[in-house]
Amino acid sequence: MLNKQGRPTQPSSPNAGNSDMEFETYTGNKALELETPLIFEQGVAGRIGVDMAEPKAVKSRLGGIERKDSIGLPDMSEPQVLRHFVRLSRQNYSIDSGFYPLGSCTMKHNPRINEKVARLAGLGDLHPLQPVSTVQGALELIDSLAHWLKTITGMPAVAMSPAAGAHGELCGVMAIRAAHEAKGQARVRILVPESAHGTNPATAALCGYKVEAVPASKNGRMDLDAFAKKLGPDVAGVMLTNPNTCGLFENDIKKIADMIHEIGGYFYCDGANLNAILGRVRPGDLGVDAMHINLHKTFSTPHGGGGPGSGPVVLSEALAPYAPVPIVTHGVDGYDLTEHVTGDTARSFGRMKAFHGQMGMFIRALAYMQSHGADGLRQIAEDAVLNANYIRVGLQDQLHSPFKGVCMHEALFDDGSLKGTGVTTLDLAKAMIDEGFHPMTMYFPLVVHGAMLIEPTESESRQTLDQFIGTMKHLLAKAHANEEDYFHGAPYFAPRRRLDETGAARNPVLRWSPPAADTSDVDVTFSAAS
Amino acid sequence: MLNKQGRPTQPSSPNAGNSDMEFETYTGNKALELETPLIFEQGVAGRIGVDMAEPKAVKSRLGGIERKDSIGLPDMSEPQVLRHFVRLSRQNYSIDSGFYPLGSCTMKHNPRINEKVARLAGLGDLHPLQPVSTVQGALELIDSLAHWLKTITGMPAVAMSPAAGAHGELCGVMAIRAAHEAKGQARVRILVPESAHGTNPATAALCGYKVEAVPASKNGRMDLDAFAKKLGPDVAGVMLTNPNTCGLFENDIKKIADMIHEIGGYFYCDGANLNAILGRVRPGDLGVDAMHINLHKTFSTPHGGGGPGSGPVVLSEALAPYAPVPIVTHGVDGYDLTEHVTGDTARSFGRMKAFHGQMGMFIRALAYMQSHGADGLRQIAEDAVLNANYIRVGLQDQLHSPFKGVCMHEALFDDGSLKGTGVTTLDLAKAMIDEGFHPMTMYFPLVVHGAMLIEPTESESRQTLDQFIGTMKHLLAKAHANEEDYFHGAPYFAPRRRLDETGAARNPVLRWSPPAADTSDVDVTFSAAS
Amino acid sequence: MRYMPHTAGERAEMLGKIGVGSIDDLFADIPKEARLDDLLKLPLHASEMEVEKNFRTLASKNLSPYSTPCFLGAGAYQHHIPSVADHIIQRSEFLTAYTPYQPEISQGTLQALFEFQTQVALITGMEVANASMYDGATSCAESILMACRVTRRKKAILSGNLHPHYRETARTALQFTEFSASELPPVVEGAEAFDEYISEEIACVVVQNPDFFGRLQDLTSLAEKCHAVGALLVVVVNEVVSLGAVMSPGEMGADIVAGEGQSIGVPLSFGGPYVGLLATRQKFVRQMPGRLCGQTVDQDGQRGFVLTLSTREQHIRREKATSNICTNAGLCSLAFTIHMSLLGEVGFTKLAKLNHGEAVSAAEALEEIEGVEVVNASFFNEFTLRLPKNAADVVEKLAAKGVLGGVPVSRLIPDQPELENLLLVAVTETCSTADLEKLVSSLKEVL
Amino acid sequence: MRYMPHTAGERAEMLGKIGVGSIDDLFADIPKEARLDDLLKLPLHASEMEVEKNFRTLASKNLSPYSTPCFLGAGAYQHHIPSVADHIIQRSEFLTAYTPYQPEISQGTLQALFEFQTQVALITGMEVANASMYDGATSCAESILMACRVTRRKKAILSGNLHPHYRETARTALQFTEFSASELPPVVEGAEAFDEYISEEIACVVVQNPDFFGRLQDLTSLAEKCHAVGALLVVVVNEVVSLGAVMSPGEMGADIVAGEGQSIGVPLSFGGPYVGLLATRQKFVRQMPGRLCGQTVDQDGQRGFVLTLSTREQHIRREKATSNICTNAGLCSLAFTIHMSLLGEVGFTKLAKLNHGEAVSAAEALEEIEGVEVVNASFFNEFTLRLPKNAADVVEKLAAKGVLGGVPVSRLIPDQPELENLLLVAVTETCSTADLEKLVSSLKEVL
Ligand SMILES: Cc1ncc(COP(=O)(O)O)c(C=O)c1O
Ligand SMILES: Cc1ncc(COP(=O)(O)O)c(C=O)c1O
Repeated sequence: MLNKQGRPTQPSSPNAGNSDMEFETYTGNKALELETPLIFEQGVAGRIGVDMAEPKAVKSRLGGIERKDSIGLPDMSEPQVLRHFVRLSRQNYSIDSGFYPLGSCTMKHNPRINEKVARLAGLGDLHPLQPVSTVQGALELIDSLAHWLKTITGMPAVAMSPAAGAHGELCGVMAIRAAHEAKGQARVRILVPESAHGTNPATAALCGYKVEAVPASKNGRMDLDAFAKKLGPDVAGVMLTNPNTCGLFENDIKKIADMIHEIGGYFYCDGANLNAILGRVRPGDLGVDAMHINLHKTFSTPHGGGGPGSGPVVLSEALAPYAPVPIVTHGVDGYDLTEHVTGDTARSFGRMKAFHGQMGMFIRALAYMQSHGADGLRQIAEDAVLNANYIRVGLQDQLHSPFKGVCMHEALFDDGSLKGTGVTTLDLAKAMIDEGFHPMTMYFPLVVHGAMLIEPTESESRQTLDQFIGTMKHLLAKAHANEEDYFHGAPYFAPRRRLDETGAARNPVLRWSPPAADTSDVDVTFSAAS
Repeated sequence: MLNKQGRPTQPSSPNAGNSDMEFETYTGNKALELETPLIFEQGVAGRIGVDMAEPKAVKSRLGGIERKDSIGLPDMSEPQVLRHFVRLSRQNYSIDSGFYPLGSCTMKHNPRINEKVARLAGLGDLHPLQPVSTVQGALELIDSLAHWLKTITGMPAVAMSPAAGAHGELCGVMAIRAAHEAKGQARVRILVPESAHGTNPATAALCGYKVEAVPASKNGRMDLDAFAKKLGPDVAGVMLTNPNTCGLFENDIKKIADMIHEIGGYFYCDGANLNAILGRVRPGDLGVDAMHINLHKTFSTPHGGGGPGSGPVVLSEALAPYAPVPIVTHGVDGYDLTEHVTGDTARSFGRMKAFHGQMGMFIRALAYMQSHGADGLRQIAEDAVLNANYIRVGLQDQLHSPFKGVCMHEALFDDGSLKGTGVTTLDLAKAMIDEGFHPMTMYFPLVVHGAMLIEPTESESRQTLDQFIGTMKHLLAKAHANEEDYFHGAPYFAPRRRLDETGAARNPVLRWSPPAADTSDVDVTFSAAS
Repeated sequence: MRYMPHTAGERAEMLGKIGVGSIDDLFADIPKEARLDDLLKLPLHASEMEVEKNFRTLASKNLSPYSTPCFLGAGAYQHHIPSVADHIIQRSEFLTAYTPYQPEISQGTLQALFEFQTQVALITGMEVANASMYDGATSCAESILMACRVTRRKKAILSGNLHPHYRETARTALQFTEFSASELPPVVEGAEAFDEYISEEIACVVVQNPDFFGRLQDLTSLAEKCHAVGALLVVVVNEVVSLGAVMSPGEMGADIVAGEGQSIGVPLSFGGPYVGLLATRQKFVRQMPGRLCGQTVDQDGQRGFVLTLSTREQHIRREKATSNICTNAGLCSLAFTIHMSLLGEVGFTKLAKLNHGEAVSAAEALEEIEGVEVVNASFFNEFTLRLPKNAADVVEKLAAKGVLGGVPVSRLIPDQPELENLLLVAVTETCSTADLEKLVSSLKEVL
Repeated sequence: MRYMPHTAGERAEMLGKIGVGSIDDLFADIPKEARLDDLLKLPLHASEMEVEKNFRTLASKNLSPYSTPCFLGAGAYQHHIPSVADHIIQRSEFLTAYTPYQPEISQGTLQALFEFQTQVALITGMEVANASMYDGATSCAESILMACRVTRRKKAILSGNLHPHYRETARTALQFTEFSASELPPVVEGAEAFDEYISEEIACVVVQNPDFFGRLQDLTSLAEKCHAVGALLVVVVNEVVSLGAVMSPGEMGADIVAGEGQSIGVPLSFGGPYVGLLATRQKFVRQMPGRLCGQTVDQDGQRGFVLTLSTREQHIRREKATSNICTNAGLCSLAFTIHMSLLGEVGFTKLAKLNHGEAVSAAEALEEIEGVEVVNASFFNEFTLRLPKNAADVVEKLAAKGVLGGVPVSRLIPDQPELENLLLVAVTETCSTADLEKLVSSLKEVL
């Protein structure tokens, strides 16, 4: 609904507008919007934030390389540090505070019970190199998560160690290359749709492959004919995202699988969008040879402002032998770990990181799966797709869809309907910020102009979707009412207005330096604060 | 420092000020400032936020009073509830986010380790009626907290069960009355300084005493002559706060103790301000007979938006026999609990609440004490007093102090320096809100006009104090520059402008009622939100 | 010390600005002879690591009911607390905020209080509720004082089956006032004889439902009898989950409801802090103790909330206040509100059914045991067993087997031979089938 | 299901609005033959209470290093994590935020990243650092690829005393690229012979300090040798606490530092998630992998932070990107930043001294044992013991006694008889005197 009273949500004043100075605050704070300087601007030498015992007086055995000069870290007390980071946190948007419809990112509810169990003594505090006899519960946990993942995807094997989706891609494509090499084949090309996420081509390149882009068809799927034309004996495989980054299910996927298998290639499926099909279809039934699963998307391990994630990779019989170590096995007296490339793992392509994988994420993902169960997992897919289509239909008269018909978990629009308004996809996004929404994914996928990719996820209520749709309609009407200046100025209420990203890249200031050395134009208004 | 660029901290716009509508948002949200309706406006019948097993099908043994009609609670999912309360929390100020100089409240740093240990299995989950053989650690904990409290105050006994300061006052004054009655004396009056906190007279009244107010002297202490005049054989005791609510140490305190003892009365000391004297002087050495300790002030158990607290009461030999049950004792095989008034506790005046006291607060307070130790406790008093005097001196040219000279843990000013500006203590406080500070305690104590009671506590850094002083100077200059309209309109940036408290009291709406029934003027703009 | 920011250098500079030579000059008002020169005889400051170790050691000396079958109740109940509730109450803005006296920057706490008051009013079937009291026992005592003020009468009648701690707390609170209470004796079987006591002198009758022994009763006629003589009926509820399954006190005619809210969102924590509920009729609101949150609008016409009707309270009314309470159970009431929001109508009523179902099947299993008898005909999730032996001894023996089997009535009502074999057994959703089997088998062994 | 808000009624209404008859219509694109009609063969949804129980059961099957003497290291170290760090990373706004691509509402994450980058640059003695990699091993592998890009050369030299997992990770990462690495054999005593390998073909030499066996070395001359032939020196640090006590890699001439940051703020968590550090010289920044946060100003001229130089990254550069990394170790880097902020200069250097002191006295106590020898002359908080018996067997026997006595070298470098009796022993501030005594006595018993 519209704010009936037509109240200004800007601060009004006895004599509003007649002077900016009216509203200046001395501190630069605005009530609950509190600034905090860099820690390096807050330290006072000699303060301490951690008490500890006095070091024993021993004869140094540091081999004569004792540190002589000081490091330059600021000294702060515990309350200062706590307040600093609490203030910083308040400058962030989050899924806990609002709707976060970032297409392809699956920003869904992060249950707190998962955080709690990840911190249980006996789980969160285990050392990775304890004797296996002392970590049977941990190995059982990994094994049972593997079972859930294999059952959900219908695949026979899974490599648990990859640290994120892109790392999982590396794992899958390395397995593909290892398999070809085992057959003595040196294939050089990998086919990747234009709509693919940047990690796909980047991964293929890291495996020494030449990347060939396959265009999209008018209906937003991979162009089959173009694909067929590019196939050949030197093609190692295809990396296809399904549902794809246009939010559409690749309905020819089985044919695609057959075609790539026919020429002896492998089918890598980017599983970032697995959320849309949980319990409705298993990639294993579609001819997939390898697929990473972003536990931090589909299985809700918190994104943490950029990570950490976890990207287990399910593998077909053909690729399973090449999986990286370590591997959890069932030994005679309980679970065991194979940590080296020998014997049964002789064909393994190697090791992807130190230790056994992202255990902290495994715990959360398994708790999430147990909470949902077979019934809940299927409901996830259904509600995620239901919500996306609800938005698609709710906005179809205002926003232009490049591709018609039903979508899966995310609704894709282009900027066609903004033509002539002087308002861009970016402008619209910045205005959404003031309305209390996180913007949708923008300008991705690259195959549509000014893309807006909206993924609501199953976590959101109908009321939230209705408010979002209403807001978008309101803003689009505003855009068509020649209020483009409003959009160019947005956001107005965020902790910062639009930032100079060009300047940041032209003259990169990537760290704080002592004022003397610091040449950049820094606002030190608040350096006395908190 | 002053915001050099002279930047408006209000949102500026391409054509600022020429229209309020410019800045209206559709949702009523302002970027990170997110509204959330009442839960009762968000529920949809049939949603669930807690999964549980299916109830067993049994023959009801509810004695024929099964609930028939529905309750009217809203149904919500877990993510909705989480987001609702996260949004609400963001509308609060807190000690973690900024300076909270509330005189008499001792808003200091609340360490997180205290929260952690309070939740340890084996502490936070104990049932109060487990056999004592299964809670030896809990009883040891209470006993050791008692030891710290007695050592710090120099008193021989302590009653642990009172739930807060006022409850502790009740405990102390009841002990006083019980002691008098044991002597067959029916004394009827209790003397309380005018500057006392409201709980003091209210407590005395609950014990059936007539309260007589003693005026303050010109130097902010209790007027000794007036006190002497009121003394008599029917006086049960005096309730004196020390350091007092003007932030001053009652330097005649020993004389006062002697005078009250002379007439056979007892000395109740309100210990709310104990923070100022930790390790510097022990109330037991000043003639005190009873004193409550607000663990949620001096020993930093979080105030929690209003509670819970804990108010153990230290007692002199004279009053100790009248202490309430339960009492932790040292039995033959370990610790024991005396829960009833019998035998050794025959003279106990009774029981103040169910079970044994605020264990959750005991844990936090003891952790806080152990973290500080004897050295840290004394440092608390010294830094708290240092900070208060730093503010007193820092503002002495701008704000009028009713009483001259050194203060203890809090600096008291009156509104003398605001005379003629049209700006009141309240106006000044509301302007501080926009600057990112929580206002000081206002209009208390009652003995000075337009009181401003500023208690910085030992937790605050010098930078924070300097920023606070600078801000106050800036605002006072503004007040003297005839900008009273600005002050009357403040706050401008808070989640709400000034609220109509008169209206709230005249037509009390103390609960949500279904819209039909709801006659009050409610803004339902956001009832579709989140 | 990690909690205090000043360095020695800063302290010296600040003393200089203040214009004194040393920190001692700031403590000059303290009588010389009382000043402490040396440190207190206590340990020196400890690192976080040491402190955590100390408390782990203390915890290890207790038997955690979480990790062992637990059937303890008698006014404090083990329930599962959703992780969201504990997470939210640890949010800085809730945990470390003061009482919301500055409403412009306290709407979070205030709106939550308004929601709490509404939830309490709804489940108790009353018109209004306050923002919390210390606990159920103090809420009960305050209710009696309130009833006396409302009726301008001086005498209260306390049911013999009111929780003993509540009776003692009321007795203690009343002893020095102009008011008094006559206490009926406990009645394990059969009805209490209130009638003879109910008269025009009576301010209120205080009765608990379910009562101390777990029994449920329809209080409608008792309410009518009270009202007939102008007295109020005060109903005490210390297992609020029961309100999801049984008629609310309001429905039965209660004028004041005093409750213990611990079961919803608040950990057992060895007995505190808990959250006292107090609900009543709108017309009595000005005689209510404790804080009240009310709805209003701000300068821009936006809905907002404030603490209101404070002319009842000590900081305004001083000795004439309705109570001396100041700090209450704020954060516990927030935990209650969050847990109750998660439950909602569906969850709260289901939780109640679940508890009753578990309790009934437990009662059936225990009745099977030779010589064991369930005393009360009706109950919610707690009932009284008559054992062939001294209940306190039995409980000790069970504890030795790692079972917290119940609360012996004698722990709360000592020195009454006829009650010595009675055991209170509470069964909530946290008790598994295995827990029950362990109780049954252990009980058989020790009897 | 508690996590999903829709009711059956809402679902039906929404389908109506969408204009389809049933949910199945929205999945029509799935090939018929592949559609699942039945539920997956997995358990049904579980309550929070059940889930918590399940994980407590799993946890009970492990031996928690927290509750037992633990001397395990070898790339992951037990340190005390201040409660503030774990509290802050659980703040909704940090925990549940995405990568800060919208800087106006992500300044919290961005400023913290800028502080992280600065802290890492300072402790490593380098000019710039990125916003984190997955872990130390992947950071090491990325450093080699980066060195090859910077030098336009194809060959790297890996020290034999580089952590075996790091070597294997690098080997794996390089195997399908145009680059390669020659690996030197482990050298338990004496210096490694790098000279013969260093030539104009070499892109970089990769060396760890302290090395896998715990030994510390001055790398200055090695750096000079590398620079003399236009090669880079990559220094790996997997116990960052050591940087509080010893010369920084930068001081010794390192060009790239690849580190594991777990020791600061990140729990052991059975090996992950951890936080990879990557620092280098400003001039190499455009060849760096991973995200970078930079300082800028907003439209009003206020300082602010943004992700920058993204033309290096996959989402812009695709197959030409410096790396394929996207999601990194965000929250772990925040924990690192908080813990490091609490430590500061005073605390970080003191913590390092404390660790070294504990380790030295432990070494002295262990050397006393008949037949036990400390192999390496220099070390920080971890050293290698030569035992008279197979180290893996000894460790098992110690575990049986409830002591996690160390990591047998053979666990990471198998099938090398001459290494079979070597045991890595790490000693941090978490090891008490009692812990050490228990290790010494137990070791005596099992040897
Ligand atoms: C379609 C797609 N593929 C791959 C990735 C990379 O996954 P990660 O960020 O976990 O490395 C993403 C993540 O944004 C994605 O959306
Ligand atoms: C001087 C003084 N006395 C007594 C009290 C009452 O303490 P409590 O709020 O813990 O009941 C307070 C608290 O504000 C106070 O400041």
